[in-house]
Amino acid sequence: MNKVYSNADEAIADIANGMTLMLGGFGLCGLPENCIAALVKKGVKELTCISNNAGVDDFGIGLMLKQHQVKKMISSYVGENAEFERQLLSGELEVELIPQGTLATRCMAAGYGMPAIFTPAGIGTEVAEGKEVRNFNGKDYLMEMAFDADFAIVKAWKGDSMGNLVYRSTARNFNPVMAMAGKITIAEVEELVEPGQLDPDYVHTPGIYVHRIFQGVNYEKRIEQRTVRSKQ
Amino acid sequence: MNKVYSNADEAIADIANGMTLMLGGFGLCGLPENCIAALVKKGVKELTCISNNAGVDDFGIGLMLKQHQVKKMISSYVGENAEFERQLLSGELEVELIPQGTLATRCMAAGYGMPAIFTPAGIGTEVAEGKEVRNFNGKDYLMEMAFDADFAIVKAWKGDSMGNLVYRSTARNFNPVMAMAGKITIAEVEELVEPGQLDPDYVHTPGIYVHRIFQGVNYEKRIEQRTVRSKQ
Amino acid sequence: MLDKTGIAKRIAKEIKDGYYVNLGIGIPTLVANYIPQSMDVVLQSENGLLGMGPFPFEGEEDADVINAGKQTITMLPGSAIFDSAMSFGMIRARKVNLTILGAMEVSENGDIANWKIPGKMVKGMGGAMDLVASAENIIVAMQHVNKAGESKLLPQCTLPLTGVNCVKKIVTELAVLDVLPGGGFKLLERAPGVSVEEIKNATAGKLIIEGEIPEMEI
Amino acid sequence: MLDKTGIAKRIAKEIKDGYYVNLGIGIPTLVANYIPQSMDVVLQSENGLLGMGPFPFEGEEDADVINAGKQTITMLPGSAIFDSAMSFGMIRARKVNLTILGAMEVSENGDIANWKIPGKMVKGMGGAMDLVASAENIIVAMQHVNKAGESKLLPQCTLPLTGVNCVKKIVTELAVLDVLPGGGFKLLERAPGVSVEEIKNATAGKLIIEGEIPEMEI
Repeated sequence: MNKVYSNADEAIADIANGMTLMLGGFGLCGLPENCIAALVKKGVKELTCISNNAGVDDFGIGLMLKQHQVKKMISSYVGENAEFERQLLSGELEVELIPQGTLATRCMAAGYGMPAIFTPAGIGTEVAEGKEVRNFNGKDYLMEMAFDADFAIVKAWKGDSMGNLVYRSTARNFNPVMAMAGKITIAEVEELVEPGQLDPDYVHTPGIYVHRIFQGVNYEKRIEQRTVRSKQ
Repeated sequence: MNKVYSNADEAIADIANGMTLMLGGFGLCGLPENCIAALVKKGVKELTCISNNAGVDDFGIGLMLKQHQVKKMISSYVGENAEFERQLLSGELEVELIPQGTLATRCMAAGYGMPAIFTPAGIGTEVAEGKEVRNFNGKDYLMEMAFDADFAIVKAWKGDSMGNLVYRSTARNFNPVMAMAGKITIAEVEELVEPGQLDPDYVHTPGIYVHRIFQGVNYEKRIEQRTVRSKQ
Repeated sequence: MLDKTGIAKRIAKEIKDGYYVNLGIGIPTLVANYIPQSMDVVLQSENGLLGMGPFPFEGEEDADVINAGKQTITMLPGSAIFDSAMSFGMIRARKVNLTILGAMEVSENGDIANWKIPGKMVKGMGGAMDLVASAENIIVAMQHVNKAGESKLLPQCTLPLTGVNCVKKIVTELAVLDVLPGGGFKLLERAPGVSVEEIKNATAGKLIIEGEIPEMEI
Repeated sequence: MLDKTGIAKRIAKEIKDGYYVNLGIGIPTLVANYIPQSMDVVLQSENGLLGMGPFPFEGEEDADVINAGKQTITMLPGSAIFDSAMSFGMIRARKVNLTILGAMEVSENGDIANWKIPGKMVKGMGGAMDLVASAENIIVAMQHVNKAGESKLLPQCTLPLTGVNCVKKIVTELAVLDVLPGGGFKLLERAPGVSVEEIKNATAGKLIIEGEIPEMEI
């Protein structure tokens, strides 16, 4: 069981044109920066990307959009990226916008082996078009299908060589549910440790879900909206 | 927001005859011992109990069975309790046996606001009788409904006064999924601490799910199958 | 007439001790500043946090600690972090007591539109559809009329919907209104110095006025 | 003929490096003792643990650390604890590579019965129905015949089913057999000293014998 890779290039080497990828992160927080950089470098194309956001123009998935590597985005909110909007309006980019909770739960469904889930999100809206509606106890729910992704690419704070992961603060976000959901899951971590160094009670993603892991480098961890108060 | 109760008697005071309770634990591990003792003392009857097991003759839910407080058990495995078997065969006790994963996932469904889930467990068996079968990608699944429990009663290792809970080792088991699932959730803990003393990254059950919490006393933590190896 | 702060202050009065509250982006975010210190209120941020605190002091920002608006924030004692699935799980299971969010339009039967202007703005719904589909108690914070001077309280929404039959209460710069279960905006309070007539003129949907309408206290 | 230890040893040979394995109660539990030290194999216990280790030394038992058989155990470095929903989530999502469990009956189309004897034994299915419904790779460890001398490898199960069309391989005291996708028990290996004739006599379901049947190596 050797899950440890030396870097992002190695870990993503077999990601091919046309594949479906899940990418963890919320905004620019908890992004798999190293893997995104490696995907840009590799120049793999025609990707379908499932990720809550589409990055900004010069960071995150925005970097892949700029290189026209993305055929389709499945996201809940994409409002921070001008290049994205341009590609969308020009028809270069296909976009499926879905509710954030639906996005998260369709990942979880995949990780939990559940083919579909029910959610009221989107009932009565264009999100419901073409989907099965079902009433339970007087309330309507949409049946939403589990995602099917070739690779899930996540970022964790710490991980061990068996693939166990621990996230830090709100950089957790979509990472654990995507980590469970990939046919192959790649995790990049700020600190790679030996088995036994993570407390089993506080592992967020058990190693069984993680196929490849590597110690990331040069994390920028960019802040999207720096908001502060002054000391009084 | 005062969630802190002084003891089990207070925390369960309004549990009434005929109610449906979820009780955490796996075998005798991670059992809400204090609440069970208080329920026995209170003598509340006609209960429906959702719990993976039914305890043993003189511990756990077995104590409630002995007092004929349970009308119906919903469990996955009840093989350790002679009194249970007697009541079942004599017709005094109604029993619904369901797969363990189905039990856990029906709890989670309730906690996640999902009215139903799909699982292949039980397809082609008597568990499937009367249930909707649905085929996804060539595989059959049963539609199983979220549980609806008046109270969930769980045991954690540590908790704070805001209801945040941390479990220890395999005493976690069903406790977190049940904690999410009760209309009212009561948590007993080995150690009750102040807000800020639990690391937010390692809270297993966020306080929003927990309505009442108290510091338990005199934990017996009985071992069901003591198995050891000798030092060589 | 109220400014944004006034709207936030008035909404803060709807919050009860012990509430778990989700605040949307914009005016709703301001509400946090006016929750009485004496109350135990926990703010949920749908990116995975309960116990959101104020912005950090300068120099203390942490890129890993943000809210759903991607702003740097702090966490209060007793916070808990969780993943996105659990976050929307607790929303869907109605563990969050109150949701406050902005809107472009609200209809007299409680429909809300706030995520898309066809051909113009396509940012996405984020968590709004989940929130409005599940929350028991939804208050909309918005301007009564849009920049073109058209009412945002309509018989029917004209923009793509975010959710149906879900808004319970609206607080604008002019008024506080309930959306009645049977339909219609029931006028509850006038903003200081605003007449019932002004509110009538600014409301395109069915406005229900019964008896004397008090001026709101902030 | 094999004893229980022999059956466990033979099954251990089916385990590959890097496997995540769920071991049922009884003979399957013994399999853990015969996994080569050189292999990285992680044992899953469905009560919520990956990385199950051997029984604790006397005096070191911890009531909070048990396996699905409620036995006190230890955890190896790199273990992870999770709740019951996630445990069966990873089983359902086929992250567990191999499931080894006991049976009362197996049919020639791979049905298995191991949880109930009507009117006699009603202990419940525990996690068995989840495991057999989801696992890609299921090996049954059992005696070839029951205490009454009747075959447990049948054309059809007579007891209430645990799962259908799921068993891939069976290891008994007499033989190793594959359950073919089209139905039938294909004899792969004989236990030391056991003749094909003995296996034939002990197998009520359709037995497929092709060519020379080797004696198993343990």
